[in-house]
Amino acid sequence: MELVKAKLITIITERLLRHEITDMIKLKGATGYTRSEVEGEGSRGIRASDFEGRNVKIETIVSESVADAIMQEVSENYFENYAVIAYVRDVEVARGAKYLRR
Amino acid sequence: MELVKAKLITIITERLLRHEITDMIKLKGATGYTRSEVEGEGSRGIRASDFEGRNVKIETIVSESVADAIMQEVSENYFENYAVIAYVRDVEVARGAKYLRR
Amino acid sequence: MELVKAKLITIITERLLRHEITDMIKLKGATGYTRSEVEGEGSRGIRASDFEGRNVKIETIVSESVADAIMQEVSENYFENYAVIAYVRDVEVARGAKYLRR
Amino acid sequence: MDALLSNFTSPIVLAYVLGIIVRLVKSDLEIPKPVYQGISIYLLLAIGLKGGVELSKTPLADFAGPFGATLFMGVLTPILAFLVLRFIGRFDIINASAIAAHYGSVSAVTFIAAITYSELQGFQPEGFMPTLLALLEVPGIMVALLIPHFMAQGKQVSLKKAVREVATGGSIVLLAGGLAIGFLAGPEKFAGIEPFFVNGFQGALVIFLLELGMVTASRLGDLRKVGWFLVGFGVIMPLIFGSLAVVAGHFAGLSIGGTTVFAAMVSSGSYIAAPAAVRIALPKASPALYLTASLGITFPFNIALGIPIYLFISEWVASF
Amino acid sequence: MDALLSNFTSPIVLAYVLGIIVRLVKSDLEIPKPVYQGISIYLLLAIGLKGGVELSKTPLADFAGPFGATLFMGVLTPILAFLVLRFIGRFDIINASAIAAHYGSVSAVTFIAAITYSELQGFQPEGFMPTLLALLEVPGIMVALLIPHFMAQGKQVSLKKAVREVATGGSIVLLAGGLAIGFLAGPEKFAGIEPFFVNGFQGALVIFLLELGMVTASRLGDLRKVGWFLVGFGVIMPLIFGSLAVVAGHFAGLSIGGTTVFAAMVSSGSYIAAPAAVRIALPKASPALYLTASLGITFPFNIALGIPIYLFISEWVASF
Amino acid sequence: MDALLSNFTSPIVLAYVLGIIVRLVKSDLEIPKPVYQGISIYLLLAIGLKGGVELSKTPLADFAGPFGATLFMGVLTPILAFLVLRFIGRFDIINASAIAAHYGSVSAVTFIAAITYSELQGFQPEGFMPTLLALLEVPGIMVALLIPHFMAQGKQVSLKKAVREVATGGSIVLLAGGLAIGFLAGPEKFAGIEPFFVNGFQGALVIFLLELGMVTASRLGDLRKVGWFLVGFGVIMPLIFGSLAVVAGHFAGLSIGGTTVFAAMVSSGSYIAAPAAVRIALPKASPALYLTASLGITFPFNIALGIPIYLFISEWVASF
Ligand SMILES: Nc1ncnc2c1ncn2[C@@H]1O[C@H](COP(=O)(O)O)[C@@H](O)[C@H]1O
Ligand SMILES: Nc1ncnc2c1ncn2[C@@H]1O[C@H](COP(=O)(O)O)[C@@H](O)[C@H]1O
Ligand SMILES: Nc1ncnc2c1ncn2[C@@H]1O[C@H](COP(=O)(O)O)[C@@H](O)[C@H]1O
Ligand code: NA
Ligand code: NA
Ligand code: NA
Repeated sequence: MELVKAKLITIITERLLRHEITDMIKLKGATGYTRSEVEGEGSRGIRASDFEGRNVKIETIVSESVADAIMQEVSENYFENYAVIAYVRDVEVARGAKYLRR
Repeated sequence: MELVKAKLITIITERLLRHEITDMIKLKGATGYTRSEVEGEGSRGIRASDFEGRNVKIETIVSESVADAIMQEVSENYFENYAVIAYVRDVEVARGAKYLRR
Repeated sequence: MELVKAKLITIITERLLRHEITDMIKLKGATGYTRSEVEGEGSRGIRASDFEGRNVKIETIVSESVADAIMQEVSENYFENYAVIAYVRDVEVARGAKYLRR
Repeated sequence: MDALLSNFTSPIVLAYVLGIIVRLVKSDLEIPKPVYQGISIYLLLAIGLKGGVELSKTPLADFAGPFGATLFMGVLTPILAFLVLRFIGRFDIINASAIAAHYGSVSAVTFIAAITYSELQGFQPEGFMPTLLALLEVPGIMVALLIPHFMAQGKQVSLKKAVREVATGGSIVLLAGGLAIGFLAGPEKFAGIEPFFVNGFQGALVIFLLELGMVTASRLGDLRKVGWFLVGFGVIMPLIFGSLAVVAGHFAGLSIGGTTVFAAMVSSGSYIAAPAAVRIALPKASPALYLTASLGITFPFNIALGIPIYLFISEWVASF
Repeated sequence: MDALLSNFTSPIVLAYVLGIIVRLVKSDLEIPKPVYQGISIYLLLAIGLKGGVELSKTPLADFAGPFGATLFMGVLTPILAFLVLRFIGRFDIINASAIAAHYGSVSAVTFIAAITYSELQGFQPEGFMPTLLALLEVPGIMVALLIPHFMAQGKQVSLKKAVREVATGGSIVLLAGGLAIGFLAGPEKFAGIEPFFVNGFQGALVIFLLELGMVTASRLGDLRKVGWFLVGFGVIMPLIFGSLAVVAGHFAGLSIGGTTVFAAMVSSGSYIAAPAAVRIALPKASPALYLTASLGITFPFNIALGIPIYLFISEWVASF
Repeated sequence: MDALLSNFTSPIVLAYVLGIIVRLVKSDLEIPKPVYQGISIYLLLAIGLKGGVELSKTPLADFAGPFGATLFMGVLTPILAFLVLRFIGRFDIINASAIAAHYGSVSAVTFIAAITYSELQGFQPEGFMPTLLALLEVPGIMVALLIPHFMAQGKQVSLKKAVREVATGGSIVLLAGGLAIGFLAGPEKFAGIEPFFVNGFQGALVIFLLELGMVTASRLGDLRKVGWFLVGFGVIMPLIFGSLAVVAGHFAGLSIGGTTVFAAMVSSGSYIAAPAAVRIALPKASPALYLTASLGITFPFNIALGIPIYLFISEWVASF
């Protein structure tokens, strides 16, 4: 068994954007993602459709360059108008080659 | 886009404490948090109200000093009586200034 | 308060394996775990029983040697036949001794 | 007056009030989201199914007038709302359009409450009312979203997405799908599923309104923030829209019950379909404004006072 | 004897047994939490609503005696339980109080099962029984939590939090809210929501007890850990409390059905409101002890044997 | 022909079609998983309970024939399916066995749809049919899983796990548990829970099929991948199995309604119990193949065309 270094990106945002964000990260080169429902409080307290007041948390394991592209895109196109937070960290992945297309 | 170094704290504990803990971390200086429902097994197997046998997982991105304060508080006031686990790690956050009030 | 260095392993896999994997990690020396329901897309798109199409995410905090054993086991016995992803990272745990049996 | 008092002790209104109290006393009661969504699916499907079955018995000619009146009011209300908000309320274009979109659309729960109330007061609304409900969802939102577009402040792409969002949104799909199923199945085949969709309806509504009360309560804190103008708007505009709708409904040939329900629909503001669409098309608009207006002000006003008033006006107009 | 056997083949008891078996054979069956919570909300609201409607027909005077009896038993049982646990069972103060709090409070499902059983045996309990249920929740927990407080082992702040937790807990809010709605709406307006809240009640209870059986089974492993004393306590105390309650209920003027339900209530131990309150006020108390006693021992005992026995005693006492 | 057309406008079939459309237009409608699971639990328990009550009225002798026929068909169908898949379809042993296991088992929804359809057409099936349903789940899966085992391609341990998985799977437990409760409780005690489990049944089925339609739609993309052979297999095999079942059922003494339901059961492919068991026992088998065949092809075929055809054949065979 050999572990490969990779980046784990976490994006927490409004439920409304769940498909849009996953489409975006796939476009940027992610080979997969994991999504779950979360609640949260942040600086804005914006809840578009209050009934589905939940946020989504999207996690994806990617190479450094893909990570950069995704963080860039989030910063440029989502921060201004939507409730969103995004952070990156290093992880070591088993069977890593699979997730690091580029 | 510029990433800022920060601490990501994860606290997993009994559902009963969900509001108390989030209130506490805001008091200590966190500007936001994300919460989800999880199940778990640990050293105690304590489930206060067995029907809602779920734990909550609370994640918050904070500066190093806030992180210390929160971990301190958890250690002192919750470890003895409640089922709780808390850990910290480094992350790089986009739009980081926003979360690092102090 | 003193923080102890440890490994946080995350395994995301088919719901079907949820008990099997937690049994396995306990056998390998983990003292606890936290589990939640997630959705995901990966390289295979395998969903055994499509109705419960959710994956599970299992997180466990363990010592380095236990981490190695668990990652080894996942690589050898699950990667071939099941949808699974596993990654490790460093964390600092409060009350750490408790989780690091060996 | 009596009818008004009677409305206050209806289980539905009481459950709504209970929901508000629950939050005010900081109870930990929570209706789990999936339960809330399940009930919501059930209610919309039930409205659609019943409407479809009734529609299958209605001659097409009876339907033409109300159909036209619905389209007319669906275009008129968002424009009126926009003008008032922009030029009297001095809101910016984006926020004025966003709020207007909510009043162009319709609140399904207000609709249901109006049906229930009318029936209890002895005025059976037309069977095809749910068709009008589904119809009214779309144009109002579209008209309001087009306004900033023509004023060159929105983006083409998001408008398209917003229209898609409304047209394929869960509530429209359930309503329209239910209508189609009810229509195709007809009364005989509906009989088998009738106990589930008809007998349980009002009870399920009680739990739904309990949750709605809780959601409303969490909006009350925003009341101060949004300013008195919007509070007044949220009470007075429904009365104006409702009165116009009574006249339009009357001339379109609706019965007293139908006119009442029509007025409740037209005067109500959406808080499910519209917020989602607006969030996509006009992300810069403030949810605090549009959600507080439609859910925090107009909805409780209509449930408690508006609907009885619309019935009263409908009776009065019909008496000429 | 016959009534006892008949109880064993009631769908409710059988569903409970099925739930236990399901866990013992390690089936992967799971009632999703939101479904369980949804049913729980439904059942509590339904009890409250029906109780409120009945209460609106009851003269206040009929209610005074049972009201007093409830308060009396609500204070007596936790004190008795504490003394037995502390001085015979040799539990420490914290754990003795924690367990006593559970027996001071009440199990809503035992209550429902007793109503269902009484009615089936032809003894209609008084309509205001749910009011007593809501009433009994609070004092028992408070009395027991005050004990370690006076013995200077609890903290002021957590007691306050615990009382809040009980008084604003979901179950009390639903019961009391349902009572208020039912009372204000009255029988006529209740009619519309009756099919939902009355016809479905017993069936929903079947699914609820299936889940309860599964939860119980996961407690059975703790039976050995808690020791024989607590097992005996969990069987004998309900019989004592139940008998005292029959006498108190009889003198308070309750019918045979009402006395039976009252005895079931008083003898039962809470496993929803009390655990949450105790966890907050006495975090050092062991959940394994109090949950196993109230849910693992007393609950099944009452459901299977206790309730028929209380009816038997009630009939016997009434025959004097 | 008329009966066929009538089947197309049944609310159940229409809801299924609506579900498919919902996904095709990319609506964001979602039935929350817990709601779907809750309905599923309700439906299975209801089938079991009703079956158990009926069984308690059936003389054992009437049951022997159908019992034998079920076991016989449960062994025959997976073997036949395997042979066709392996030697005509040229699938490898693992995949051929995996698909065969699905056709050996049974789809509970197809079963329910067949019951509903037969009753509507005036042919009441025997009350013990749910017993046969529970019976048929197990042998089919086991036989098919044993095939690669004997051909030394499976592992001992996973077969054991697979059998456990089937026998303690949620659906079997609910069916068998419901049967036992219904049987022990008998008609009188069932009366109390009847409104919940009988009146709501068909309506709940509508929501269930809406979800099933959505799930099917997400399988349609795989249709091309699996190849024409499997598509043909998914349509023709049910017809063959169904016809054999009609003959077997007829000789076993089943009524026309019973024979129709029996044929629907036998011809249907499982998509709940079997996939889980196969995934464990034969992880190398491709879910895309077996799920698409049983859920994407055979299920809609049976619901729309198969069931009316089986009734037609049953009537024809009975006419001799
Ligand atoms: N400091 C934080 N730590 C963890 N999660 C956060 C934090 N701030 C915001 N979030 C999450 O991000 C969402 C949007 O935040 P915002 O855009 O600041 O309103 C919130 O609802 C939270 O779920
Ligand atoms: N080693 C571990 N790794 C991950 N989560 C854990 C671990 N130990 C405990 N937990 C989580 O923390 C909760 C409380 O643990 P404890 O206080 O040890 O009973 C458990 O229910 C788990 O959800
Ligand atoms: N690159 C990735 N990042 C995050 N999660 C992933 C990634 N790839 C796969 N997953 C998760 O792992 C599951 C199985 O993936 P796979 O075995 O690649 O089909 C998926 O359903 C996702 O939940
Ligand atoms: Na409107
Ligand atoms: Na008690
Ligand atoms: Na079959």
